[in-house]
Amino acid sequence: MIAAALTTDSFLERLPVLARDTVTGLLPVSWRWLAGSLLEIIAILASFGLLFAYLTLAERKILGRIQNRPGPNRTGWFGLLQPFADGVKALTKEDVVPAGADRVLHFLAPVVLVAVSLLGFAVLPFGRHLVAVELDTAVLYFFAAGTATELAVFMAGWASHNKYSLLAAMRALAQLISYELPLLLSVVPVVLVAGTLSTTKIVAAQGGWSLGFIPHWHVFTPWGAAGFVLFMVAALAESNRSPFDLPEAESELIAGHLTEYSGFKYALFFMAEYFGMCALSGMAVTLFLGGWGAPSALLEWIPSYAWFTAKLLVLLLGFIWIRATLPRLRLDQLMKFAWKFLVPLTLLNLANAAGWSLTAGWTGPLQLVRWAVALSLVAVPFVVLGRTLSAGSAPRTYRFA
Amino acid sequence: MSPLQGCLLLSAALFSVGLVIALARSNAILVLLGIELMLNAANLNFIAFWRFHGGTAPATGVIFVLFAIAVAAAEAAVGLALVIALYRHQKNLRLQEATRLRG
Amino acid sequence: MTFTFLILAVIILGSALAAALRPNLIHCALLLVVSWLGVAGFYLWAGAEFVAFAQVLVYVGALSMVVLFAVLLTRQSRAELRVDAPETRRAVWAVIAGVAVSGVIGTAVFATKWDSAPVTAPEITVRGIGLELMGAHAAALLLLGVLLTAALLGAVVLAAPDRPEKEEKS
Amino acid sequence: MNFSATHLWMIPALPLLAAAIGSLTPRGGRKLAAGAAIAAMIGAFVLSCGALVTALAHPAVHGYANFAWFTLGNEVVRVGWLLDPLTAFMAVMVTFVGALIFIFSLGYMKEDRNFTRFFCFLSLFAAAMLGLLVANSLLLLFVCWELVGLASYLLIGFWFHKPAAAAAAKKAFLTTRIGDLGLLLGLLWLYHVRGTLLCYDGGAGVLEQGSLTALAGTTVAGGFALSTAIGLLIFCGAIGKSGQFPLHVWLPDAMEGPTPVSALIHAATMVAAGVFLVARVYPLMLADQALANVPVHALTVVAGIGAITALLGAAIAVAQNDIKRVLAFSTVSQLGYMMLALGVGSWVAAIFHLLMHAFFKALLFLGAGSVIHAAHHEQDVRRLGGLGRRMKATFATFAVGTMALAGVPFLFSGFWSKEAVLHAAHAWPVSSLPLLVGLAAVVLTAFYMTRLITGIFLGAPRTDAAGEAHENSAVMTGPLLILAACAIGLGFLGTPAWPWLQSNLGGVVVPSESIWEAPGLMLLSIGLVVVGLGTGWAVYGRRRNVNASSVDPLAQAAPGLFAVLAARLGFDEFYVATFGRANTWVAALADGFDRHVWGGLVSLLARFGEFSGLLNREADEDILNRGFDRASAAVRGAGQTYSRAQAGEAHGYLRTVALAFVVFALVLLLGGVR
Repeated sequence: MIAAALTTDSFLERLPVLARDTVTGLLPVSWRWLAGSLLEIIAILASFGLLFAYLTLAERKILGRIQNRPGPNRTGWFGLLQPFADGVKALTKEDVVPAGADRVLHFLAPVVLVAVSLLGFAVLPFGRHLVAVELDTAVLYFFAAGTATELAVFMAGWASHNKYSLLAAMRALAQLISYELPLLLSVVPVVLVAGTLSTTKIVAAQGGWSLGFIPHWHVFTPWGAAGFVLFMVAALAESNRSPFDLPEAESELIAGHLTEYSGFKYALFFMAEYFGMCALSGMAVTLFLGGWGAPSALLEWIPSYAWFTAKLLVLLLGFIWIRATLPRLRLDQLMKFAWKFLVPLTLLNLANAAGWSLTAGWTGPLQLVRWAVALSLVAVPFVVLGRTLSAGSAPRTYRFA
Repeated sequence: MSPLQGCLLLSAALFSVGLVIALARSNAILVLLGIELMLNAANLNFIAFWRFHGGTAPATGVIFVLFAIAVAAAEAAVGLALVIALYRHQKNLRLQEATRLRG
Repeated sequence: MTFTFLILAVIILGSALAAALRPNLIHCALLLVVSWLGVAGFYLWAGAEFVAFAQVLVYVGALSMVVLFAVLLTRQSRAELRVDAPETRRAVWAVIAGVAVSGVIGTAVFATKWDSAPVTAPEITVRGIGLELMGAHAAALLLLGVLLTAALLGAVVLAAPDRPEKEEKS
Repeated sequence: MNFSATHLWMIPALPLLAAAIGSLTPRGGRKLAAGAAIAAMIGAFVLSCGALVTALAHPAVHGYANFAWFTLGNEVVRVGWLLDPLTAFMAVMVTFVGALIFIFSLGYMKEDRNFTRFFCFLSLFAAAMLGLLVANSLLLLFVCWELVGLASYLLIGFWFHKPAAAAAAKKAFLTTRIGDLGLLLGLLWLYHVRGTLLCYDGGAGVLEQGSLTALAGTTVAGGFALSTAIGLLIFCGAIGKSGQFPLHVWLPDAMEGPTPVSALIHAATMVAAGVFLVARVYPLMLADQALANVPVHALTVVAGIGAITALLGAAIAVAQNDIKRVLAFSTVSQLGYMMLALGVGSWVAAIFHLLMHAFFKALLFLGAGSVIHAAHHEQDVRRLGGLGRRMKATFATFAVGTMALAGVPFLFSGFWSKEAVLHAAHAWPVSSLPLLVGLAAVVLTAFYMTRLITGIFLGAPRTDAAGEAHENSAVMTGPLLILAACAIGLGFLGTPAWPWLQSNLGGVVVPSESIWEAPGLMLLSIGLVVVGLGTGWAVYGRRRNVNASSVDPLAQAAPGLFAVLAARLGFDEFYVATFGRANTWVAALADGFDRHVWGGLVSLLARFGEFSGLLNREADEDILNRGFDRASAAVRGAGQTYSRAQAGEAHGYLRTVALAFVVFALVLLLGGVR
């Protein structure tokens, strides 16, 4: 780690750290740790707040483009000021609390949600030197922190005295619990192969290139690719994004657990959703896409956090794209998909990864065998399971388009 | 008062609170939760001894707690299933009314 | 006796006591979740990260969900959630029992002579725990897996309604 | 392929496995069951060929591998495998013919809904038969012997919904049991005398010199040598299994089973087991030859029985109308031939004839089966006819089989083996009767075969069924062709010019059966064959415009004789009238005895019991019971008291537990326990 740092320890690379040290340098030593952590928190809040703001805009723009409409383009150039306008609107709006509502929980829900969804960022290594908390059990921590979101959603749904909200809360619980499983199981192979739970070590394990341009990212192994896809699917569901946005299915239950929320609380929910999305994408980047690692030795002069951001943005774009593309699932389809398709596949993938790490010593022709076996272990169950589950429900064909 | 004693007292208190919940409340779910609390108190003891009372193996207490947590999860799953069954059986959850087995 | 410990103790006991007194079932459940979180905090304070996060995952992540599900599944109307206050006789007995137990344990704690030598925190890593689990406690781990599977199936069977056409909830 | 006796068990193991598979496959799995059976048979055939090659390396030695089966007290029962040319040749024949017949069954049993069960039984039979062949212990041989009987029972009664089939199965089972009883007695006696049933065991085996001399030395009641007695008892088994007079009655009825079964079991393999048995224990049979002052030699009896059977079967066959019955009786008579050969001291000739007969008789039966299948299960010669035009392959192969059976000179295997037998008979010093009987049987054989073949294939079809018959699929004709080729070709393995088979079987170049000693005999037999064929042709060949109901020419000529023959000399009736009657009578007697004598005693005892009970009850009522009542009342009361504690209330229990804990903890604390 240190050696790597020395080789590519450009000024740009160390810029954020330097900035922090200069600021904390002004303070007496006993306070520095506090100031340092505060600074980190502020940095994360600021950057991801901004990212959130423009993500909303980007989403609306991209959706617009995909649906052949301009999207917001009035406030500022290309509507660049739109997010702030929205913020102002949200802040100035009246905060309505239904009569029969459980006031305390109704207020707590969004707060808890945002707070919890922020927790995850603490262990993401944004750059070579940029990780807020170095934990030995970072991955576990990340998911432990994530679980509380479910509680918040439930609180929201139950507190606002409204049947739609409650239904949505139930749905959300069912969905979150069901997809917690594949999410965690799709991470286990990485932990197994990297042999550690710490995010920084996992990133370090993916460092290096073969032939100088093929990075050793997990996504470039059969099990890694499968795990990545599974993880992203489960992440979609965990962050209530379309096509898994049943809890807030407008067509069925007005706005789900958000029905009775308005003004800033609503904005908080919105924010929390995007934070969760970002955090999960960041985790995906860390686990499968080599974290802040550059895709090629030649490109290492670009600072690591830039790479991280780039990968993160690509994934977020994928989120938006999927939302624009796929229709919403039905509840039973949702459950079936989780329990009958994702979970078995993740388990098989775990076995696959175990086999991979066992056969690490194989070389030459054996290498080919190893790849063939791993690939077949990925492909065959996918095809078979898909065929068997989708049997009978053939794609609907319309006589008249 | 050494930290160990503090931890033990805390766990004792937690245990008795759990006991009170389990004894006083009539709702089956709450009784179950009280029992979960008692389990937590026990785990708390394990960690306390592991941390403040030099043991032999470095990780024994931790592993014991991990096992205990897993078992607690299983227990809760079965317990809540029982609760649901009970509810289907008699249209409420008042435990004091579930006395079908009285001698 | 650090400050953190006291705060944690207050959180744990306070939320638990509140849960014991609140009439509203949902509030009780959520308060207990808080108390569990406090316990997790205690583990962190004691330096057992892994256990702490496991506690959060299991209790806050899974158990509370199941509890809330049970609550929502087993209520006819909203009024049902307001659990009738415990009748005094049982409550009194309960308090007596609780106080007696804690008193006994407390006296036991004070009566025992602990070797007052402060011990350093044992060094454990996740790796260490993993090796320990897979090595010395492998059999126990397997048994645990069997137990969990059995519990899962048992829960499904218990909670499944007798009439097959309704779909099971667990 | 080197193949030691230790691995011999694999040969029967394969079909056994197939049987297991077949028994586990549901009705639907026709392909699986049949495939397993056939594959196992072919595998066994390959193994047997390996065994044969190994055995022929040293024909004279008996390779064996013995092992302890189980221990009773201090008696260790040992069994083992035996590998010598006899075993090897038999195994090859069984597996080869078996495989062909299995394949034939594919076509023949196509419509049967118990297809899988059929193949399961067939495999079971094959396993038992092969086990019988490779057994080195007479005990193991007996076990397999009985298993073979069981399989035969199951297969004869395969169409148990037909009463005739069920009856035939029962008849076959019981009749062979009679013989097996003798066999069992013989084995028990042998074990009692020698303490082992291993054939070859490094000098300790029952078929080895030491025991043979001992057996021949001792004499038993009636002046018989012990070996004679035991040999004859064992021969009883052979009589039963090989359908020898007087136990031949079951074999014709066994034709109620499916034709492949008749071909495999009741023509080629199982019925030959008797011959094989005698050949296996031949040293024992031979042991008393040296003795002069014994009333009779075992082999003499064998020869006598063989001669009688040969003539009897041939004669009865003349007057039968059912194809399969004709063939069955011819089987009986051919088996008689083999026994005769054994009896006159040339077991090699017997085995030679056995092998050849297996091929061409299987061929004949399969041909009959093909005819029957084509003619919609019409097996009456009188109602067939004119099939030769429509079923050329079957006709040709059947003709080959016929000529082999009839012993048409030089080209066909039957001729050579028959000649071997006849010459053996000729060379027998004791009596020339067997030779004459054999020659007579030759004529009859040629005659009835001509009758049969003309009846089936020549002339005009006499019923619609015969008219509509058409050739069967290749899966049925294929085995016919192969078997026909064997029926022609295999004979040359045993020509006197080059007696390869004989020399390898015996392990020594056998003299004396060489034809050149008695060329006249050969010419005579050829002449007799010609006579037989000629008369047959004269009587049946040139009949025109006959129909199903027209009377048999023989019947016109000699009605009485023909009727008697057609009634199979009334053996069945005789048995029913004598043994059956006696059996029922004894049964009735025993029944009456049971009912009245024993029954009376028992009821008397019962009466006494009742009486004593009567006395007891009074005592019980007022003395014992009251005490019991009080005790149980007390218990009930206690139970009620305690059951109040079980309020069924969880809280109560939990509270109790907690307070109890408190109490105990206090006790500990105040007690100062650390």
